[in-house]
Amino acid sequence: AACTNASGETANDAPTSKPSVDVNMAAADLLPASVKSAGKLVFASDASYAPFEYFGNDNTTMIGFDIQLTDALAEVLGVKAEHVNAGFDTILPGLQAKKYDAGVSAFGVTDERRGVVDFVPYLSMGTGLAVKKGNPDGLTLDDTTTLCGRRVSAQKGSIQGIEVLPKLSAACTKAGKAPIAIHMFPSQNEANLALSSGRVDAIMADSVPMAYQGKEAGGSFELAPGKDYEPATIAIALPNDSALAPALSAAMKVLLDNGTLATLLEQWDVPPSGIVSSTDLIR
Amino acid sequence: MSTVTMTEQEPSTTGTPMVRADRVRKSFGRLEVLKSVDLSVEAGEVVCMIGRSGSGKSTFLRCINHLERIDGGRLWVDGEVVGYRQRGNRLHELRAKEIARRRTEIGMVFQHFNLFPHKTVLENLIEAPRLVLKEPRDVATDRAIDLLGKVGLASKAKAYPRQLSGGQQQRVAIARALCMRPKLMLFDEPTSALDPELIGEVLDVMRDLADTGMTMVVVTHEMGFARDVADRVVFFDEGRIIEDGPAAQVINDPVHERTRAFVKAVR
Amino acid sequence: MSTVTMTEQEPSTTGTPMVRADRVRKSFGRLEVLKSVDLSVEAGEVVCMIGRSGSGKSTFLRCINHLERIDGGRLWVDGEVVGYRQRGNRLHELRAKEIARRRTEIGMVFQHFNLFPHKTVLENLIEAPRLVLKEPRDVATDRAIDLLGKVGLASKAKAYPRQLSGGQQQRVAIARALCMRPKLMLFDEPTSALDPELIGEVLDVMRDLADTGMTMVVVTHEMGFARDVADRVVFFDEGRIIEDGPAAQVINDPVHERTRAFVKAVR
Amino acid sequence: MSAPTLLPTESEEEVSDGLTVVPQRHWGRLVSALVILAVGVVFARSVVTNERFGWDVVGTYLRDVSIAHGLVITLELTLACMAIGVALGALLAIMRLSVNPVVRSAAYLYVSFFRGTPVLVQLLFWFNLAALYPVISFGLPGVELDANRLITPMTAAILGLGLNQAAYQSEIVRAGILAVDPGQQEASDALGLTRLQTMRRIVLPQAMRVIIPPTGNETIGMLKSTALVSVLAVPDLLYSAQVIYARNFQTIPLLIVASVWYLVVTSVLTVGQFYLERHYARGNRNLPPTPLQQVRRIFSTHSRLSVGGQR
Amino acid sequence: MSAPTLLPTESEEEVSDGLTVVPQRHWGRLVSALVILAVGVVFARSVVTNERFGWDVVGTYLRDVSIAHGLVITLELTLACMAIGVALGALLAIMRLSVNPVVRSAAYLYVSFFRGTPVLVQLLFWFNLAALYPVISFGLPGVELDANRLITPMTAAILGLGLNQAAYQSEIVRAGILAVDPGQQEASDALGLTRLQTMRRIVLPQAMRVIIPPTGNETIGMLKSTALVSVLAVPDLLYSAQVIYARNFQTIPLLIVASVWYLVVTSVLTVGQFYLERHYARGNRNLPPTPLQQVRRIFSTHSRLSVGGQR
Ligand SMILES: Nc1ncnc2c1ncn2[C@@H]1O[C@H](COP(=O)(O)OP(=O)(O)OP(=O)(O)O)[C@@H](O)[C@H]1O
Ligand SMILES: Nc1ncnc2c1ncn2[C@@H]1O[C@H](COP(=O)(O)OP(=O)(O)OP(=O)(O)O)[C@@H](O)[C@H]1O
Ligand SMILES: [Mg+2]
Ligand SMILES: [Mg+2]
Repeated sequence: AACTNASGETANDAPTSKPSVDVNMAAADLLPASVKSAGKLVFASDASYAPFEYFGNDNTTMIGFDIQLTDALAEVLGVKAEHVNAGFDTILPGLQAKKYDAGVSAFGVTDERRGVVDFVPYLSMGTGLAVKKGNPDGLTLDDTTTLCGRRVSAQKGSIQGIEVLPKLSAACTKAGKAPIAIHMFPSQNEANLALSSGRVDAIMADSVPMAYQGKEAGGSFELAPGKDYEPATIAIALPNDSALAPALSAAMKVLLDNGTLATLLEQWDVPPSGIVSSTDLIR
Repeated sequence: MSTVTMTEQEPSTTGTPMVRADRVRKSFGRLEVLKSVDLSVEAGEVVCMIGRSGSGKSTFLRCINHLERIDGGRLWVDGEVVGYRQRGNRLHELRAKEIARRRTEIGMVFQHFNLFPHKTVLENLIEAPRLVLKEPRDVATDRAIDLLGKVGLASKAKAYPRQLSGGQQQRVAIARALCMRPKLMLFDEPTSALDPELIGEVLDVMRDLADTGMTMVVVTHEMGFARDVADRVVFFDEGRIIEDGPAAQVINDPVHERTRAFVKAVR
Repeated sequence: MSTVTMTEQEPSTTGTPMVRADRVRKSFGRLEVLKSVDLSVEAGEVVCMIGRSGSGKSTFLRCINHLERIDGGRLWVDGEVVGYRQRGNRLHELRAKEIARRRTEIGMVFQHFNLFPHKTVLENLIEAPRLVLKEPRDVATDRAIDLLGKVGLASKAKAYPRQLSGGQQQRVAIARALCMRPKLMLFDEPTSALDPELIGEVLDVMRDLADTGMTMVVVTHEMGFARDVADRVVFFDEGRIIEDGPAAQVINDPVHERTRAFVKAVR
Repeated sequence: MSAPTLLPTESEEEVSDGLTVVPQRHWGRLVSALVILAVGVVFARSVVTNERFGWDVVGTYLRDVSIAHGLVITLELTLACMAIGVALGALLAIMRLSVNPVVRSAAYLYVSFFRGTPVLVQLLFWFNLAALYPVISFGLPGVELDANRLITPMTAAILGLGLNQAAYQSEIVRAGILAVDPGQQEASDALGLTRLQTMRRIVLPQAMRVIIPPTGNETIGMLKSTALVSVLAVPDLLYSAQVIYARNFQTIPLLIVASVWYLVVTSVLTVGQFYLERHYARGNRNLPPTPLQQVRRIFSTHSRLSVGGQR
Repeated sequence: MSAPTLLPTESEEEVSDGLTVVPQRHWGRLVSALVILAVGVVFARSVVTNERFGWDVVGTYLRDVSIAHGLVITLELTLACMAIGVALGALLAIMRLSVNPVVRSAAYLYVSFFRGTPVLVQLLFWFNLAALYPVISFGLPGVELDANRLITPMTAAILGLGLNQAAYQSEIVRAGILAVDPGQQEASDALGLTRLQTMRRIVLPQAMRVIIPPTGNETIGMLKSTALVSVLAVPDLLYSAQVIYARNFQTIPLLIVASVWYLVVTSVLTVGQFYLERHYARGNRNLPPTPLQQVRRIFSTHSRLSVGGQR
């Protein structure tokens, strides 16, 4: 099916145009009966993570990449998408409580988490490093040993906080250098504030939001030069053994195949390398 | 001070004593406060209780009103066993509600007045009639104002208790108890928290009340009052009544050694 | 009760009166409590103050101790102007510290005892000597125990005030004041919060204290005590002293109409 | 040479002894006032001129619609939760003084449990009740309630904060009841009032004087505690500010906006508390001074030496 | 037919009037006890058997190192902040009763400001002081302090929570001081004690009885409030649990772990508070009952009719 690409009049911070897609009956048939009869899917997101999910200028409508992606998914499946803002702490209990059908909040995939929830991956995203203006300490991800002995912050629950930084820190000690002091903040905002007040030397986070926020924050910090660090997989979270998983995977494949995903990525300034491969999707 | 004339007073059924105590015992923990109290007060009688501090006078008064529960012996008020309802020859223990109802028939005046400080004098007087006797506000108010006049405080209806002198407060306390139309009045050292100048006012009101035929049990050290007003004076000693007789005799010519020593000390 | 014999007492320098009041005035807001009080108390004298409630007796006593600041007139204690230090012919207002120091020379006994309930009797007695006079603990303790013996409470040193009877508490309060070795003792109705039986104990201690030559100003309604012990009785009326003379004369044969009415009411 | 006098003694009528009175000068007081004032001015200047505070942004957002909406939610929540807290707290306090040992221990367990666990956990518990008990039947056949329908985020917030508050409030009320003279209870008993009548008409009204100040503390605390409900995505005042700075990264100015509103509400509450205290102080000789009188007192330099004067 | 008797009247020595005493049966009490017990058992069973609570995970993490570390931080913070709060609060309360109008209003402003703004904002303010004032000079030439060096995250946490607590505490202490009989102040004055001596040795020790219960509330509140410092990336007990479940998504079991520890600490604190209250009640005729006595009282079914008995 032809996909109507949204017009190019993207506002630079908040693209509102919506790619429209057709219903894919094959995917829609995979939906469990309860969802079909309800005619909607409820997605929970923690709307404090621009540009993935955050509130628009009216402070009541959630916008962002994740939001538009799930809207498109729902359209493919022929149901309506309902978006609920939920604190990170309530998303997973909420899934178990059947308050929501799926959690969409740029969740990173780890093996440990697989034991608790099911994932439908849609993106692979690198890690970026934000530093103080002018990068006075010369930090770069090309040479991760520059981080040794530095104070680096990450968001609680981010892949960077729970996997990347501990690994890099271990490498530092192995190389006989001082370990990295990891400061984990509850949300990205406190981390940003801590960087601009000099509390920490760098923030390590997903490269995409980092670039976006650096731009928005009016240049109080900037991205360190160099390539992104090891990409990680981002996915939609479902309760264990959810009957929804096959339908969502199928719909995601439709969006990948018909180029909607690519359009969305472009619209939200996500580098092309972010596209997840079909093989990842199958997992 | 105006004189009090209580016209509402009707004499109780003759024959039954208003208060009868038969070997009443009461302990607090290991301390035996009342060892064996026997007493009989006829309707219309005024009995003064005197005795050393700690001899159990207040405790006995509180037992009459069922503010304390006795541990042994038996106590009747107006023919009914305090705390029980008699059906045939079984005594059924009363529930809190019924105990409260019985208390309404007994007026009590405390040493420290215990007026409700957040209510005006008038509100203090009509609170219980309205809540307990379910009287309409205007009926209660009318009687309250009448009684205030009789204790010489008609002008203080709107005042708060803390704005009154001790003697005035105690007179309000007496009026408050009378508002419930009790058949028996208990006074626990009603003048001992007052300055000597103010004592007279309260004693005058009590004297007038006695003249109306109200049955009264009064713990007091005012020998003058006892001599003038009391029909009988009883002397408490270590949880027993060891002397019981006409006021003049107990005060002027007591039989018991201890009574004699006590009466002398109090003047 | 053992008798009190205060051997520490030395007579003040003769000539200067211990207390002198010259047209002392004091108002609370718009209420003029002391209108013009004149009084002179010689060292070693015992003066009783009587008068109706609200006539200003307590207020005047508190002015002597500088617990209240006077609004007009002048007041001297032992030759020094209360609240000021004289240098040449200028009076410099005292700071809080110095006021506190001067107060240590005056003992005060309150109607409601005001013992420190969280301290034992002994701790009550040694608190001020230790904090204010900076006496070592054992010196203070020795004198405290000595004084407790003199007021007949040697056995109660370890008790807490609430474990004592009113009369015992008031005697502790007197001992506490004496621990500071004051040259002047002020008593504000020291027996009026006590039951008649307990009053005797306290009056006995005060009588013994008077016998040692202590200068005492006593507000009281105990006419017996005034007659026995006081050198002079003064009568307060509406913020003035309207009668001042030997005890027997003021009590038995007062000059002023109002005094006569008052003395009659108090018996 | 004659210094200004404080004592009227020195008026012409009575200079009998010819002494001049030299009043005490409060130099220390004057100096400390000046120092504090100077520090205050310097501080205020540095705050106002410091562009990092972003005063222009503060001005823009102070009357923003979503901030106003957040303020309304905060006020609603505070009102609802304090209402539950005060009512249930009083009930619990009365239960803890009951003669019935069952009632007494039930209240005790409630207080221990709710004081012992974090509010956040309680909030999450109520919000996600369905995760634990998908269907609420109260053990009754035929009753099947969907926990998710039953409990909206707002309900969960009110339940969580209110039930928790009740536990703290009960301790405050209990202390208040114990502070009322036992003679009041006796007098009521002697008049034949029932326990409940006594509590409601005699004891509680008098306990209020002791209960109100800590309750004021708790109310002001609650105002701020409502921010915890952001985990339930209920957009209260603080969370509304956070939503905005999550988009535009103007963290500090938006926090100032929230603080300004909190300060305003707190000030209003403090005034309300004052008049409530005054109401329950009726019948006392000395009513607490009104704000105007207080301001006058602050500016009065004449100190009363007597202690009585400070109360 | 003879029912069991409560009144010793019925002992053989005194059956003078041959009446049988029928004691009051507390049916309602018994039934309510059984109902509450049954509900409790059902609830406990449903909690223990509900696998959604993840009891195995709870067991694993209950003694986890980072949870233990978080607990230590929580305790340290609570201790430090309450110490600051109590000391500064007492000072502020005394200042508010001072005769010096400058001192009085300074204390008043402090309390208004700190009660009026959210702790979160205060915490962020202290933590990010450098964003506002990169260099602290106190206006003095030559003094140049790096705000970030001066204020570590832990310092910021202690400052923020402690200074805020002081404002609330001062109200509690003030109420306590006002509850002490003015006669105590007078007696001290008459003995020549200075204001400070009187406050320290006479008034405050007696005020403690009124101060301790709400302070217990505040301490337990503080224990939980320390969770706010997560915005400073200080890993207290709750935040440690959150960091773990943010990693492994085991939200409910980890919140239970945190709650269990909070409950344990709260229970210990409650016992401590009890003995503190008992200590400051010395000199009173009736000391509060010890826990053992309280347990006995809970199980005693014999009720005293007199009101005096309940106090
Ligand atoms: N609720 C109570 N608990 C324990 N002991 C009590 C209680 N009430 C009274 N007592 C004790 O019982 C004894 C008798 O007290 P009671 O008040 O009856 O004496 P009293 O004759 O009225 O003395 P007073 O003249 O001092 O009022 C005293 O030793 C008192 O301490
Ligand atoms: N701190 C105060 N503020 C306002 N008025 C006061 C104060 N202290 C006393 N008064 C008033 O001053 C008047 C005189 O009081 P004072 O206590 O000196 O009288 P008194 O002669 O001792 O009377 P009593 O015998 O009742 O103790 C009274 O009307 C009293 O209400
Ligand atoms: Mg008695
Ligand atoms: Mg007086």
